[in-house]
Amino acid sequence: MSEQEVGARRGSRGTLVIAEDRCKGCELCIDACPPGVLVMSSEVNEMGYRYPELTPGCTGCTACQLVCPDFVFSVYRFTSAGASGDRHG
Amino acid sequence: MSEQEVGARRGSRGTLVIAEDRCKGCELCIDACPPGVLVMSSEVNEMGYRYPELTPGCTGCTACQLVCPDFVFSVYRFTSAGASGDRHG
Amino acid sequence: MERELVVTGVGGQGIQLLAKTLALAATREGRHAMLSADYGGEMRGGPSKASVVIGDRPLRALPVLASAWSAIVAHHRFSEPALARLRPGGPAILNLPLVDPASLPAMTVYGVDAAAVAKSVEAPQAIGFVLLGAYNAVTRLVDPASLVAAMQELLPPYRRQHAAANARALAAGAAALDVPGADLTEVSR
Amino acid sequence: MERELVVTGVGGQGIQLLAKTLALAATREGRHAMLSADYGGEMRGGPSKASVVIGDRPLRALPVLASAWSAIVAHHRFSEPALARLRPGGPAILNLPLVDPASLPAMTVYGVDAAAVAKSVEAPQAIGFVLLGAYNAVTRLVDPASLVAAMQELLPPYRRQHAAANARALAAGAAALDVPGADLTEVSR
Amino acid sequence: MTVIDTSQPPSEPARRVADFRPSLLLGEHSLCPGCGEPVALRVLLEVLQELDIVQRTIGVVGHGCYGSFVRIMDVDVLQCLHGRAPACATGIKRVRPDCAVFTMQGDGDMANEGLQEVLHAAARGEKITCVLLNNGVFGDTGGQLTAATVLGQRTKTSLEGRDAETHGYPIPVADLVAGLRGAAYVARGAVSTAGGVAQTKRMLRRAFETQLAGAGFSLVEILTMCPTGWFVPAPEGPGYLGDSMEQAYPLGELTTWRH
Amino acid sequence: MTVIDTSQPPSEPARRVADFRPSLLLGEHSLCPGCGEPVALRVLLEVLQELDIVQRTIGVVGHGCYGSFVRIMDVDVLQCLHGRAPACATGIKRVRPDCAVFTMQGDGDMANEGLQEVLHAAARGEKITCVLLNNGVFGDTGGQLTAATVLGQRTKTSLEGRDAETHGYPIPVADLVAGLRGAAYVARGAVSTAGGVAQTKRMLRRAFETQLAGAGFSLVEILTMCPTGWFVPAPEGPGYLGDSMEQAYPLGELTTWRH
Amino acid sequence: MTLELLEGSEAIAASAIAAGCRFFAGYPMSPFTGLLENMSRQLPLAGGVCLNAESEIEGVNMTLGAAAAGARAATGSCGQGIALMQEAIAEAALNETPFVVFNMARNQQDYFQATRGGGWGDYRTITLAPKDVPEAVEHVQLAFHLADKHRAPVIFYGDPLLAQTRIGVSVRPLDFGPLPPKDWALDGTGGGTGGSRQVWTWAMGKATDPGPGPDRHWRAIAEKFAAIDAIESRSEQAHVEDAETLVVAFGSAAKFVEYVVEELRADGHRIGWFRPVTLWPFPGEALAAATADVRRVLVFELNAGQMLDDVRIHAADRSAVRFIGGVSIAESGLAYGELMDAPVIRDRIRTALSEGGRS
Amino acid sequence: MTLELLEGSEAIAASAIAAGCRFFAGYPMSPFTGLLENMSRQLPLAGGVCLNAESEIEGVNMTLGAAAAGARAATGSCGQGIALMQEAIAEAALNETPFVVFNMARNQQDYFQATRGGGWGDYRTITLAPKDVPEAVEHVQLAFHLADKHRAPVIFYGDPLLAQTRIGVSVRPLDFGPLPPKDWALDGTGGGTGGSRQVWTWAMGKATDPGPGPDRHWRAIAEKFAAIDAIESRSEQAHVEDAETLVVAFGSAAKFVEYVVEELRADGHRIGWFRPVTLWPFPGEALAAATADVRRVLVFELNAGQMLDDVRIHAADRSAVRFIGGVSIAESGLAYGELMDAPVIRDRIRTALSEGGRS
Ligand SMILES: Cc1ncc(C[n+]2csc(CCOP(=O)(O)OP(=O)(O)O)c2C)c(N)n1
Ligand SMILES: Cc1ncc(C[n+]2csc(CCOP(=O)(O)OP(=O)(O)O)c2C)c(N)n1
Ligand code: SF4
Ligand code: SF4
Ligand code: SF4
Ligand code: SF4
Ligand code: SF4
Ligand code: SF4
Ligand SMILES: [Mg+2]
Ligand SMILES: [Mg+2]
Repeated sequence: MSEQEVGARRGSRGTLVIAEDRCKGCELCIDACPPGVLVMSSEVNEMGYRYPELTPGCTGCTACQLVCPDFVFSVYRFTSAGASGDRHG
Repeated sequence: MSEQEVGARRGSRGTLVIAEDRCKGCELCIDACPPGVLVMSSEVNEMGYRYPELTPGCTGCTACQLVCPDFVFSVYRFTSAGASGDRHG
Repeated sequence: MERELVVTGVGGQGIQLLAKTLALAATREGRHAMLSADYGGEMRGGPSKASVVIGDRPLRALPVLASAWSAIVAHHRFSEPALARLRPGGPAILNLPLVDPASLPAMTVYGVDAAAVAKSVEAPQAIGFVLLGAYNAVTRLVDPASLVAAMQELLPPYRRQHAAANARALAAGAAALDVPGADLTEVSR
Repeated sequence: MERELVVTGVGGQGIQLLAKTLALAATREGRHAMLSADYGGEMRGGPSKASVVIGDRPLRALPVLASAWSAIVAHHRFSEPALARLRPGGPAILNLPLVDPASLPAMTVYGVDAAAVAKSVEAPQAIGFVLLGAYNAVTRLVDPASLVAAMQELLPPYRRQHAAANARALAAGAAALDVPGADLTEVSR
Repeated sequence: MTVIDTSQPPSEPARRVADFRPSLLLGEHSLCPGCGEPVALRVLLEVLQELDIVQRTIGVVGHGCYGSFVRIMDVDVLQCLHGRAPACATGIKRVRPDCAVFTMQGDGDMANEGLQEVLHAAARGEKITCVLLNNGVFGDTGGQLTAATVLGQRTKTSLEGRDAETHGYPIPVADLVAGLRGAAYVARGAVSTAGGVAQTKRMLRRAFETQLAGAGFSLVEILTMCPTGWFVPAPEGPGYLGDSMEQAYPLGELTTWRH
Repeated sequence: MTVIDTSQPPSEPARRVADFRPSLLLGEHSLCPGCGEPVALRVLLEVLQELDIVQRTIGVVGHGCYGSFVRIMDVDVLQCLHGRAPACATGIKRVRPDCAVFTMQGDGDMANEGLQEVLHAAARGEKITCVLLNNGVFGDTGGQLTAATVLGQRTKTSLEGRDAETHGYPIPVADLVAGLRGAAYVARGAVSTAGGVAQTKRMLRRAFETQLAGAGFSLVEILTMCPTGWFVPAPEGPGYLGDSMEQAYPLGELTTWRH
Repeated sequence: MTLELLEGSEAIAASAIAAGCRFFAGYPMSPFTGLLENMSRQLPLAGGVCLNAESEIEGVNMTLGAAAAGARAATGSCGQGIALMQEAIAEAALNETPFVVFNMARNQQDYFQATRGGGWGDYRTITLAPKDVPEAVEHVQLAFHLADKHRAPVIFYGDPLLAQTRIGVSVRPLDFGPLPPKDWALDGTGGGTGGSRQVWTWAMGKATDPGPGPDRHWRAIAEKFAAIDAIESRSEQAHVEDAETLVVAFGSAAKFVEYVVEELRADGHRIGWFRPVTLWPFPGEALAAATADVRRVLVFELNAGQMLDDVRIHAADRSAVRFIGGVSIAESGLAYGELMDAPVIRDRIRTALSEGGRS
Repeated sequence: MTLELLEGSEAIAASAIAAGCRFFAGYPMSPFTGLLENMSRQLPLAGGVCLNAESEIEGVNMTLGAAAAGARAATGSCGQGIALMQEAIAEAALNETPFVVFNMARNQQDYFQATRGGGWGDYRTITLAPKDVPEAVEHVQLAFHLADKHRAPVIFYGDPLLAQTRIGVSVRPLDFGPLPPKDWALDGTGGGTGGSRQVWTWAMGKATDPGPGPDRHWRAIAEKFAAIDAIESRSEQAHVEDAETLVVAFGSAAKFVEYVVEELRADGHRIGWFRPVTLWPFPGEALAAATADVRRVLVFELNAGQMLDDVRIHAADRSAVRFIGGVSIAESGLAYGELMDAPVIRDRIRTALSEGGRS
């Protein structure tokens, strides 16, 4: 685990892979994220759309993935956090 | 009032005109008549159908006219019978 | 040789069943038969017509007959167009007294009081079969036994009980021919 | 004389509105104008093309132009078919740096960094109007005031607030012609 | 048995309380003995007369045995395509809003071919009155299964009786329509009994009143006997209707609108 | 603001709990930003996979924006005429009773052009699963009023908003279908919230289970966002759906069938 | 060969089943109703499905679905009902779904409807028009064969005489030769393989395996129909060698014409007849050849002159063409009127003979 | 005359309203949608009613109802949508209800659909095919006029170029002369008079006043259409006098052909063009005259060869007829493909010129 990763990990029970090139910038994920850890980028992707970026605090709840119309997210839940962290199973 | 008419009138609060040539012999009127005073003829009409004939006891209730699909009946209620006889208004 | 029959009457006289019986009897004998029915969407009392063609080879006749050899006239109403197509000389069975023999062209005419004959053998509904029995007795188009078999085959299950009466009617119609008199009269004009 | 303009770009660049503005301006001046739009059912980023024909008499031109005198090229993507139809010698306005001047046939080519010009007059969404302003300054097809009036007429009520910015963009596009340099460059090949 | 002379009106004082047929009928119909449809026609025409709207009424008639009523009803009529009466009536009503516009359709016409038309018209709250003559068969084509044929019913295309597994369940049109907000008056009557006929007439009257008040769409479904299509003798029609159709399609008002 | 690197799966121990998209998707769709239809597609395909019926499933897709899914779903598909999917599906199911057959239709497809088809299929108890993507507009043709457009909604053909007097009332398709006896499972979900998506998926699963058990017809109506047709910015789509459509079309199961 | 006395509708149903038809969906309409009733009775006994479609549109689309799933399937109706099916018939022609449409027409007024569609787009429908019940029995099976051979809907054009005439016939399966496999049919097994199947008029294919798209696909379809046109036309003729006058007629009317022509020949007239057996493809070359040396081409059809267009296009000399048919309907509206009658036809032909022709 | 810059759909809507159209019912389908949207905006302002019909079938039947009640009424769609309307269009032709059907077609593949119906029975539909928006504005009003003049539905055949091109036009009411009164229209006042009105395809009349019935009525309708055929065909042509080659095209394609032919004449070719303005009645006599002295008749249409049939029927010498059109569709399926383009057409004509013709 790199240092940056550790920093990112802090307070996060899960994380994402964001296929940002597929994003069409609808922002549905932003409102859908319960802890509010997604923010729209200031850059645009190839199609000219802004896309979400992940800040710390992801719970791995999959809400973003559920609502995203463009299949942008994979969601991971850390297994090393211990059972207690995994409340949303 | 002829003698025959008086006989017919006996016990009748109403009477009919039956356009028997229009009858198609379905017998719906027979079952529909509450006092059961209609009977099917033994003769047939021009179209070859038996038709209803009236026997004494008509109340002028119009049930036969209501159910007849071939518009065979006109119904009359005697006015001289007094108000009490006219229960089905 | 093709033999054409036209049957004309009104709804309820059993015209269609009569024609079907004859055509089926011929078919069961291995012959070629064609039956054209012509009945309006009308109910009882409306026109009912049929034509039957029987032959020993595939038929040339059209489903609307250009002319016909023979006739069964069960009722005078609506019969005119059919009668106009009869070829002179052929046999015609008339239902007396409903039909006036004078209405026909120069046919060999046989009258039968089908209602009376039917009643006499306790088959009052089987007027059509009486006429068919008479017709076949005159024309000998099919074996009388074939007629009975075809009639039985055509009865739907819930009408099987009528088979015996119908058979009596067929026979009585045919028998009427052997007894000259009121029941069957050859009328020549 | 009929003057044809083809405009080619991608969805979201204001291609259709630009073309409509020019055609309406000409119409309001009492001239004959025709506008053909060609955009797929696609969303943002898909091809967007339009052609405008202006003349003083009823037009001969077809809705699918056989050839065109002038062009506005807002984006290089999907532009090839339109450019292939340009008649050499006519004026072409290119949106720099997106469009490569080498992609055009032997036209009189003017480049303008429409995004920068638009930003500079605080009308960042009005890239299309910058290009139109420049085009009209070169071709003088219509009175610049007609363009402003047409632009205003075309704005739906809920977009009225953009009128001033769009007008600035039209003027800035035109003005860029008076200031030779990076913003508007005549590129000869 | 005394048989009363009924060839003439009585000579002694009497009041005529019911007439052969409404004056709006121009001739005889040719429907089968015991058919329920002419009864529905009669009460419909009586209602038009009683509401005094005869000279501003336009009827739209579909395809079925009742289709031949076009020849005998003295009302302006469009004979329309099978199933399409509610759409045609909509066009008429929209350009002649002061007219009373009604349709006359069978179950084949309304529950099969034109289910969509009537539901859409109802949802639109179209100010027309649709009359469904439901006998549970295509009478006119000889008695085949319709979408309203009740379970167990034998028809020419369900010889063993309608079986839910093969043929599905019957559609209660009035109930479906009553589920739509645009429907202001929906009722189901039957012409199998004298009381049913009287009730059906009241329903038709209310349906037209609803239309005239501009309250929305109205439908009266009328269960009618089709002894021919049901393969039962005419006198048994009403009993058969009560035992089969009325069980599947309860009578009464489903949606009512009040002034 | 710390931005986490999300270009790669995490290197520390983690379990993938949700994937980009089901493996049955063959490529990208071209629907608008914020459209709800692709979400419905995803959960539908996931259900097919989870029920392990992918290789015996046949889809019938109608006309609407979702029509283009035909190009990206790795399922045997008949692209059918506008509105006719339930009829086509019926034909398929009757000759391939072992297949799972579903339709995918929009509100324009199902509530307008093909209202009759779905109701008849439901009444017949046809063992198919119909999926209605209800966004209350004809999305594909640019946003006109459908029979499911809610009151007050502005569309290109109801610029002042849907007004009951002129345009009538919206049709609640699931409720209509639930009124038919042949319908064994009827539910209405929405893809405007994560919870709604999860619930919708469960509904789809039950619908297919109903079909596989041979219990009868099943329908899942799914409310989907159409920001383009609604003329609202994409991020406001879910809120708009909740405030307008969900009020007219309450979510939940309307008919359930139990083993 | 034992003959069964079957009503046309009954014989057609039996023949369809003998051809392997296992799905039928129809909606009553005279004179098609009899076929529907017979199918609803006979098809389940053969292990097939006959649905009481709730409307013609549902019927044809059910049939399209069943056929797309690989079954031999059919529907039918007449007149208005066929009109309602046009959208789906065109669709099937363009997405290449084979089935048979039994148009048990009320008369001959629907020639354009059958041969020029009225659906949409560039498509044609092979249309078989038998002249009597025995030929109908054969055509039914040929119709299914041609549908599968060309992956296209085929119309069987009957009429009340075909539907309602009872005649001794024998119905057995006929073999018209091998057919291509239905590997395109939807059976569900394509799912998840990356090569899932698709039946689609626009033929755009899958993202991973793009199809031709509408432009190329529809051009290919147009070429397919041109090819069918070249090989599938059928006709029958007699006495063409020495005929001065040729009478052209189709369906039942052709049977009547044949009958009358034979009579006229017996009377010494140099007359022949020509019958398009397929209405589309119209046997244009055969007609051109048959009319090369005649003075008169008489067209007899029970309508206002529809096949007449095709005769004019193909007759060797169109100035020789005369129309001797006409609209003729029974009072019920459900059957032919008095023009479908040998004596009437004979009169019309005789009148035409007396009027001369090209020299 | 001030010009307004109007999109075709907008201009057509304005012209329909100027013609007195007061009822419109339509269902979206590209490229017809624009007309529907414009009507829904403009018609209420003119006191008319525009309904969002729930389907094409409902739309056309609503329109039939409104027209039967005496209103000037119209509907429209394209391709599949028009296919669905065929039953009702035929019905209207046979029960004599006048209205206009705006077929804003996606291409020219629906010529048969328009001219040969596909509805049912013997009926024809007057079909106007304008070549551009200004002519369309005129045709819209002519369509309503002809509908009322002949009590028959009239088809306006447009396309995406007509629907979506914006051009300066002026829309004013046009006067095509007096029309018969609509005394047959249903307004309810006939009720109870013994002379109530009836609109009925079978025309059986009332028991007290029998109508002709289907046999006589349909024959009368066939005669009416024959009469329309004789008087209402319209065509346009140029350079026929000295042409060796005549190019026949309709609608937008004719505008392209005209453009190309002028170019070729400028290059010295002896070439002319002929345009059927009415697709039905097809201007057959005019075409026969125009082709009397030409060596080649080239038919250009964006389909697999549909008008071709009519050209073959009427060209002076059918062996001179060559088809140079073809199916050509945009990838979207919603518009023309690359064949609708002057350079491509020029190439095709040039190739044909080099191939000779009849001598
Ligand atoms: C499009 C179309 N399909 C079929 C028919 C044939 N047809 C005539 S009446 C009728 C059905 C009548 O059934 P229903 O509406 O229930 O009336 P009923 O005869 O039972 O009173 C049918 C199917 C038709 N006229 N038009
Ligand atoms: C018969 C017919 N009429 C009209 C159309 C045009 N059309 C294509 S998609 C569509 C509607 C789509 O609406 P909906 O089903 O609600 O799907 P959405 O686009 O909203 O997802 C229509 C009317 C058509 N294809 N076929
Ligand atoms: S929901 Fe998906 S498409 Fe929309 S902004 Fe978020 S990641 Fe992008
Ligand atoms: S998984 Fe849940 S917590 Fe994590 S980013 Fe997505 S919505 Fe937010
Ligand atoms: S109800 Fe009428 S038709 Fe029937 S038997 Fe009685 S009188 Fe005759
Ligand atoms: S009026 Fe009443 S009582 Fe008299 S005969 Fe008729 S039904 Fe019977
Ligand atoms: S078939 Fe039935 S509905 Fe038709 S007239 Fe006879 S009884 Fe009445
Ligand atoms: S128009 Fe609406 S339904 Fe269609 S893709 Fe866009 S958002 Fe989705
Ligand atoms: Mg019925
Ligand atoms: Mg929608």
